[in-house]
Amino acid sequence: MQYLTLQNIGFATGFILILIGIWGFLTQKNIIKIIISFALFDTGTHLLLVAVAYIKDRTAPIIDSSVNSANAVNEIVDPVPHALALTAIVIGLGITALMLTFTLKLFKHKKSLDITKYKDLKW
Amino acid sequence: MSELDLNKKTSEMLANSKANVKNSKKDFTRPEDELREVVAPDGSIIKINPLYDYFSDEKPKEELPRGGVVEKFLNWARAESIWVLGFGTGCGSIEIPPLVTPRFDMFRYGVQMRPTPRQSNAFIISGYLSVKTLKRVIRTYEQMPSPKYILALGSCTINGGMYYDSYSTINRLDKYIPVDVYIAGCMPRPEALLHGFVKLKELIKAGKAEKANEYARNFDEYKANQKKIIKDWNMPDYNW
Amino acid sequence: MNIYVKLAYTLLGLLIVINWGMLMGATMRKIGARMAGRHGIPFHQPWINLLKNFSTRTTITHGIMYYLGPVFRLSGGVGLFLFMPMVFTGAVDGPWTNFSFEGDLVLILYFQVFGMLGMALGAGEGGHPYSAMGIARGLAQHAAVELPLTLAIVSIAIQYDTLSIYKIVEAQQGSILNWVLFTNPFAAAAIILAMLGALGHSPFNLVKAPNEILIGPATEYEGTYLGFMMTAGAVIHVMEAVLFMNLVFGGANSWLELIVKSFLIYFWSVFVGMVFPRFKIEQSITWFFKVPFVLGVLAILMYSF
Amino acid sequence: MIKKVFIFVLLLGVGSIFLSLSDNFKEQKELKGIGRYYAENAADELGAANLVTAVVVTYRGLDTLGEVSILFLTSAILGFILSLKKTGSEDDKQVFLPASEILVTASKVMIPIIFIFGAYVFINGHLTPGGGFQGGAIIASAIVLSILAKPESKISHSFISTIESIAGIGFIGAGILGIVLASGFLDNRIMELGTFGTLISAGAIPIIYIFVGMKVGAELTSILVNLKETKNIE
Amino acid sequence: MVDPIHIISSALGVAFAIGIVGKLGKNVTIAVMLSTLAFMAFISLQWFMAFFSGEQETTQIFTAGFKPPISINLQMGFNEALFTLLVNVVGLLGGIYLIDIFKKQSKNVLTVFLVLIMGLNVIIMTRDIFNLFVFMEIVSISIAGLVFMDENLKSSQAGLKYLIATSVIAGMLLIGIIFAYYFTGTLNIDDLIATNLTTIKGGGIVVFLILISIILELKPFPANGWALDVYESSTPGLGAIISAAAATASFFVLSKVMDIAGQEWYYYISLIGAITFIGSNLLGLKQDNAKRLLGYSSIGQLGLLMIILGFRDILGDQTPYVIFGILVSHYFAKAGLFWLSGIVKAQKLTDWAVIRKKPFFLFLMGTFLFALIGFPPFPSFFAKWTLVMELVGSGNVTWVIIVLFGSMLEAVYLFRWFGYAIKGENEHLEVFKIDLHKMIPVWIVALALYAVGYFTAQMTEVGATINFIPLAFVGVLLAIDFLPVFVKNTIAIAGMLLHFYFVYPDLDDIRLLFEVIFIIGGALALIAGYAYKGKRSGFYPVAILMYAGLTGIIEASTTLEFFYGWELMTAGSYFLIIRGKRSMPHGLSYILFSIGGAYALLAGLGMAHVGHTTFGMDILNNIQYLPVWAYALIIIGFLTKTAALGLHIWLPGAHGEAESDVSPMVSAILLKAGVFGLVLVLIGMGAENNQYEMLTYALGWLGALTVILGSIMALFQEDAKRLLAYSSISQLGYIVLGLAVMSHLGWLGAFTYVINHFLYKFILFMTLGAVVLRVGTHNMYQMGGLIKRMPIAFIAVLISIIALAGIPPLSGFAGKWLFYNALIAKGWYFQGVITFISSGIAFLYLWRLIHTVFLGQLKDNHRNVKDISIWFSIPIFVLLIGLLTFSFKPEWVLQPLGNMIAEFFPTGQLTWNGGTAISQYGYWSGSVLGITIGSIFMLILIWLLVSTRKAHKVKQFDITYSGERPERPETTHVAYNVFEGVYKAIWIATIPLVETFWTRVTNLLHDTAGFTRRLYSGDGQSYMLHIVVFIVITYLVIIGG
Repeated sequence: MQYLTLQNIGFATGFILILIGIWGFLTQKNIIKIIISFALFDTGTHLLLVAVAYIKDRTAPIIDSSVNSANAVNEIVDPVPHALALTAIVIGLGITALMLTFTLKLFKHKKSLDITKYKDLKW
Repeated sequence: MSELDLNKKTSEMLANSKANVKNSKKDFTRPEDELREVVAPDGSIIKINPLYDYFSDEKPKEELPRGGVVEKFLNWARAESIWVLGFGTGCGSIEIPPLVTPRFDMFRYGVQMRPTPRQSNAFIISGYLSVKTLKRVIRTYEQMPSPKYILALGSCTINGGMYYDSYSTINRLDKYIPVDVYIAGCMPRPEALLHGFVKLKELIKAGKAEKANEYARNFDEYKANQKKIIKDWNMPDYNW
Repeated sequence: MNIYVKLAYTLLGLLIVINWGMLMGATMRKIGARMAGRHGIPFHQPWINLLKNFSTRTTITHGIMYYLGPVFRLSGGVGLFLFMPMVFTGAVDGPWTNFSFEGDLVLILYFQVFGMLGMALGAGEGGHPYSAMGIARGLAQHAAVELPLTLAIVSIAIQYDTLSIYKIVEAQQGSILNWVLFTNPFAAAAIILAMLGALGHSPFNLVKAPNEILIGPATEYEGTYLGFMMTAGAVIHVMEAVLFMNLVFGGANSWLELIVKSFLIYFWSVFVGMVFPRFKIEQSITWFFKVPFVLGVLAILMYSF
Repeated sequence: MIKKVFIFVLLLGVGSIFLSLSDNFKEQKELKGIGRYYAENAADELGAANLVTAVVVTYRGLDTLGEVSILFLTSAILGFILSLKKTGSEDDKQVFLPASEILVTASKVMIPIIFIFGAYVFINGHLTPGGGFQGGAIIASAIVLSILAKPESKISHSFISTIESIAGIGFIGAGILGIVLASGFLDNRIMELGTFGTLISAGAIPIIYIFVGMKVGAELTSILVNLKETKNIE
Repeated sequence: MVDPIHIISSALGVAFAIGIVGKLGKNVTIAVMLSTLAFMAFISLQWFMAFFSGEQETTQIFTAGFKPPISINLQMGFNEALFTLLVNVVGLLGGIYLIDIFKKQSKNVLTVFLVLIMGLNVIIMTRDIFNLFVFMEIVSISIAGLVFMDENLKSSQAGLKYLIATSVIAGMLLIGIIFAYYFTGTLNIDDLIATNLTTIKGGGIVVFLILISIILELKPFPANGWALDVYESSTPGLGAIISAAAATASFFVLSKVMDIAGQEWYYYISLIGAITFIGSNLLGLKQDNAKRLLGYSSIGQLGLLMIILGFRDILGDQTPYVIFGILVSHYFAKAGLFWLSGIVKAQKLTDWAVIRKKPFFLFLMGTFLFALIGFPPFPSFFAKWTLVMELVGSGNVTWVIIVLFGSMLEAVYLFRWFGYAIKGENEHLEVFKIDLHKMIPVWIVALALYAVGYFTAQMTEVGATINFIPLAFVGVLLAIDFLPVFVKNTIAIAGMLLHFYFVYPDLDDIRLLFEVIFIIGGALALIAGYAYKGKRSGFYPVAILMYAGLTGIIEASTTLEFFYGWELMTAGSYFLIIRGKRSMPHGLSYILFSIGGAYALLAGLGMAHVGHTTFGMDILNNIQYLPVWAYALIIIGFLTKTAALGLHIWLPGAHGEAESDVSPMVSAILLKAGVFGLVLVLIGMGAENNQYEMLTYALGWLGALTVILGSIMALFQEDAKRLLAYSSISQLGYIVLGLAVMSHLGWLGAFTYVINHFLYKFILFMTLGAVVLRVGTHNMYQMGGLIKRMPIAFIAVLISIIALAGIPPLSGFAGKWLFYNALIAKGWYFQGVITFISSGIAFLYLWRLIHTVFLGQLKDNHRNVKDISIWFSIPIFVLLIGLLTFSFKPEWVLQPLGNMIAEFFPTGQLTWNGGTAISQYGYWSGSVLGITIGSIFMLILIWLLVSTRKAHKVKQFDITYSGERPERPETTHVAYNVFEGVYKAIWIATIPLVETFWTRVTNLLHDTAGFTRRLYSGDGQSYMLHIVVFIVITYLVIIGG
């Protein structure tokens, strides 16, 4: 049972999400589904970040009334992964938006969302 | 001019010349005797006259014997070394091969066969001579180096023999080329031919076998006769 | 030896060789005729023929190279004579060694080609197709003959550690058993077979191939040119025979010995020719690639270890 | 089928990579590395109560700049991709279903409130959870609402891009001021740190967050507007 | 100096401001953007100059005023300065190039472009790994966006695939970063290096994830389909940026992050690099799309760089130099080629023939391709040299083979492409139009390549000695290419003679001999150039380039100089050869064999260098590391030039199809370069070294077989020049055999052959070339009877074939005589017999040559041809006089040569007694032979002329023809398939085994490429699969294994 900590659950969920994402974009033919898989993948990494930051029984890294500012070190979780997660989320947003736009463009050309139809470039 | 252009031009001209051949209503001439044009590598056009361009355009000259002892000696040598052109012109050529057999053996008289007129000094006109063959005989005879001798074998060469009224054979050989020795008969036996050789040797040794010079001297006359009998004269006038 | 004396000897030797060549030719024809039961030509026929050819009154020329053909041919023959030690007298600078550099083998083998080249070119300018065919055949056969011949010659060169004919002949002096024929039988056998091709009699007479391609290279030649070529032919035939004699049969100590040996060598090829019909070119070439080639290889193997 | 099995095996491989990572997990008890440093010193050094904000805006300010750039890039790319070949087909106007009464009415009330809330979130980014990105996103949601309520209304691209530009230049300018006035690019100590935990504190962080908030809001808006203006397929 | 942070601040500031500035109009916006790029480039340049002068030390730039790892820091050192400079320069030039697209497109494109360049700068400079991740995402996004600059179905697909792939890769990187932080508590790269992650449990996998993602960014084979699609479909201006700037930056990232991993990773990076290098170059073979081809090449080059990176411990101090050389060449060349492809607008490789309509573009393209392949004077040449030297020096011969094999593959497709450009059919193609703003960047990178090449050479001790004056002369000739032939020819000849005048006093006898052949012979060959009219555009620079190379190898005092000259000569001769009408495939096989040979040579020289500190030519005398193999490799290198059997298939076509006056250059002169090399290396091996007996024995047999098979092949040629070409193969075989004998006589024979072959093959090729110019065909059966029209040509050919056949008294015999003496002394009897037979066969084909061309029947269309041009006759007759002199007075040349050879082979000398040469087997005298044969000949000739003085001159059809007349000259001339009978007998020797072998090899390669590239099915999903498979397999190999 020693492995069944909240942190490890976070890790496991993150990894599983990532694996589901990979499974998705390796098997799904629909481009939208691939993008969703990517979003899953991305979310998995965010979850990992949060899990990395987690320390049992601590609070968010904001020094307000609930945190003793002198003893903050022992009361808050790691702020760095949170910052990274923020950045990663924004990046993921940008990429997802772009992917959708590209899909839109592709759909205009062939009226299909099947990725296997777009094989004009090869070899 | 590039190679491509050249090829194109040549093929065009070929097509034209074929068209010309079809259109012309001339008598039959061999295609290779037609006037034709070729394209030179620099693109200029060369006109070819096949009956004229390829052949030396000069009459044979008279080469008179010098006389004296030297000439006699040389005549002896010529007489003892008669090289006969291996060219069977008619039916009598069947009588020539036995001469090399042990029974007749012409070698002992210094007579032997040569395959090329350049190296021969005797020519056996064997039997009837068709007009068609006459062309070849004339060319061959003119190509032989002087002094050269003609042996006419069989009656047909004398007066046409049994073909005296044939449309395609000649009646008198010596209207067309000078003859040194006539061997009469139809056909004469090989022994007669051998006798002809002996006679020829005598003539040569006596310095009387100068028919080559006679031919050169009366060349125009001979040529006129030849052209009269050969209707389709499609050969150069002078053969070398 | 004084150069003028040497020149005199050489000229005399040349005279002998030319005449012997013609006589040898006549003799061979005589032998052939007798075998066929004929009387045959008189012995003096070649000289008469030569005389007649020199005495033609008209002659033609196809151009400059046409002239040069017989010239090359005759100089090739005479040169071959000059570079060949004829009679072994025990001295390097002896009377009958000509201008031979002790008979350098490489020189002789390459100089053989000189005459052929001239002939080939002269005939070529004649423009007669049969000439060209004859030459093509002749050169091809020459190259094929050289295979066993070179193998054997190299073997002899190894055997005596020299490329000088003079030294090879010197080494064969003494007893008949010193001849290469006995000391190096494979090489001798290869050469004896190669000789057939080199001397150009039936079955290897496809160069001239009478009645097939007229007379081959000489088709367009007449009169004086032909005379030159006949002379050259006589010299070359003797010189080929002398080469083989020097290489295999112990050379000659006197002109008589030379005449006898060269006659026998020449007769060997005529003798074979009497029996066999003409080869086609590819048959001729492949023939040299078979037995003579194997013999030549054996000859080298025998002396290279 | 074979392909799926193959991919499954492949996933097992990837999983094994992850497994060997997690095999080493021990439960974390203490902060370590820079996280510990920030927990100990950030409040003093930067005066920001929200440590994440301190990290995001100052310590890792360059990342944030990059982040903003990514959004900016996305909006720019969307802008030009979606505007491609738009010209020349003005006649086929977009047709929208009219918005419902409730939506229209509610939006009139809600939009100002959402705007104010967004502004609040990014202005208080150094004190409470939130910040420029979050605030910007909230502002953008107000725009979504307005678009939903009035689909046929046009929002001026030029206006959005002007705001975007001004905010961006402001951000960069604040960064450069950091070099001039303080000790490095994006240093927030160009102004007094102020009293810890009050609104006017943490140096330039609120200023920067205002720019970020405006910028993010404008960028998201421009993305949305661009997507909205895309003509129907077919 | 301007703080590097302003690269970011200015770029981003302007990018953000474009929203406002854009209102001022397109032109202003573009100007602002370009000036920003210029400013960024200026900052990098400023720093680069400071670092270059050595005064500046590496600087850290701290953001937010805190030291790392607290905050993100950037680093500006020499490497960063260099790489940012490269990125910014190509950004600026690319921006200029793209002006027309910028004008058409929305202003947002400008923003994206600027942000892309900024992002590249940051990923180079940053020392924070998460920051790296962010800016790598910026780069990916902006590239994916810019793909849409040229929007169509293909680019949309490529953009999507690219985006999906890079985001998955980035995801992997992010996971790695997360756990790196988790294990170490820091994000700073320097800290990560210091913590030595691999020692931590689980750290290995973190390192794996980080590195594999960055490697995947470098597009390793085969997980790179997405990148190729982008290369193919994007607008060329973007391709240039991706290939030159983005790849450069990504490479720098790898080199920076690699330190986290530690040394055990180096090997794997090299391995992945090797697979990528070989794999993508292999697939390049099947490409017919120019941009995709460039993509393959770019990826291949990155693979090469990865190999080098993996060897940085072994390369040590030389690493930056090697990387710089290869990277910079790739960078300039690839940018230039992509831009060029945008100007030329030809998709298919074959359509690039259109470039020929603007010859100067051909020059640019050639510059780029040669730089890519690593020809001098470009930086990649020096880099490759150093790389091979160091790799061999450390015993990594396998890697040398990999590097050289991959380069070889690359050369194949690049030169095939170049071949299409030079020789392809272009009449149906429309001329492309040129915009000034597109021209300028191409020009700048081309010139920069030369300049950087010069500086690269100066940078090292070895390179600094190289003489660039001949190259400058080439440049001058290139500059005056618009002048008429007469002027250029005079200048070229004068230049060569002047060079000879300055050089010859310093040369020893062997070198002098070859220098005379190369330079004096070359000048003579150039005389024939006066016969050409017009400009003869492009001929003189390349001819002089070849001669520059030739004289370079003679004057070389170091192996580098030698190799430098060798490559110049190869390049020049390639251009010369490919000038011929139908010479495209032959030019290709020539250059490929040459490059193959050059690589063998390079490897050999590398092995020779082991254990020596200098690069002097004397290291060849004492090879310590695997000497037999080293000598064998060097010899193989030279044998490709002498066209030894097995390596000869390029020669017949190359020499046969070359221009009339080029054939003598490439045959009589160029082939001697290989001989010169062989002489040098065999001298080095030493006369009495039993160690190499097998080598020389094999060489001897190779020579002998070359002799015989060359002759046999020559026998059955219908093309006059091909016949001569095969004859050259055979003759070179003699030389190789003679040298392999390794005795005094053998070498003397070989040198005699060198001189002879120069003389007669020069005359033959020159004459036949002149004849071909007149009659317009190469086929012998289409000629005939030309003696009537071209007596001068006939005499020249007659004399030289007598010499060539080795018939006494001309000089060919001297060679043969020495040769057989040497062979018998050595005991190589069978070789001797083979060569003897071959000279019989030589006689056959020579007869055929002279007969079918000059004798026999004159063809109708040649009735009016003139004799060969006077300008061709001059060199021919000069050399004829030389040939006759050498024939009759061989001692004038052979005696000094013998003395010289006696240095190396003191025993078994040829002794001279006056004009008589005496060996142990016999003696012989050239002059006596000449006098004897000459006098007999003249005597007989005079007699004949007198006796036939009245001969009647007849014409061509006056032949005995069985009483008939020939019909046409064509049917009377015995010329076609003359040796049919011989063929029936020896057809077995004419089976083109070698050609079949090489064809099979190439087919195998192409089939493999054709099969392998099906991997790139075009399905974006499968590309993803490749990435995942790549990750898993690499994981299994590196960690799991």
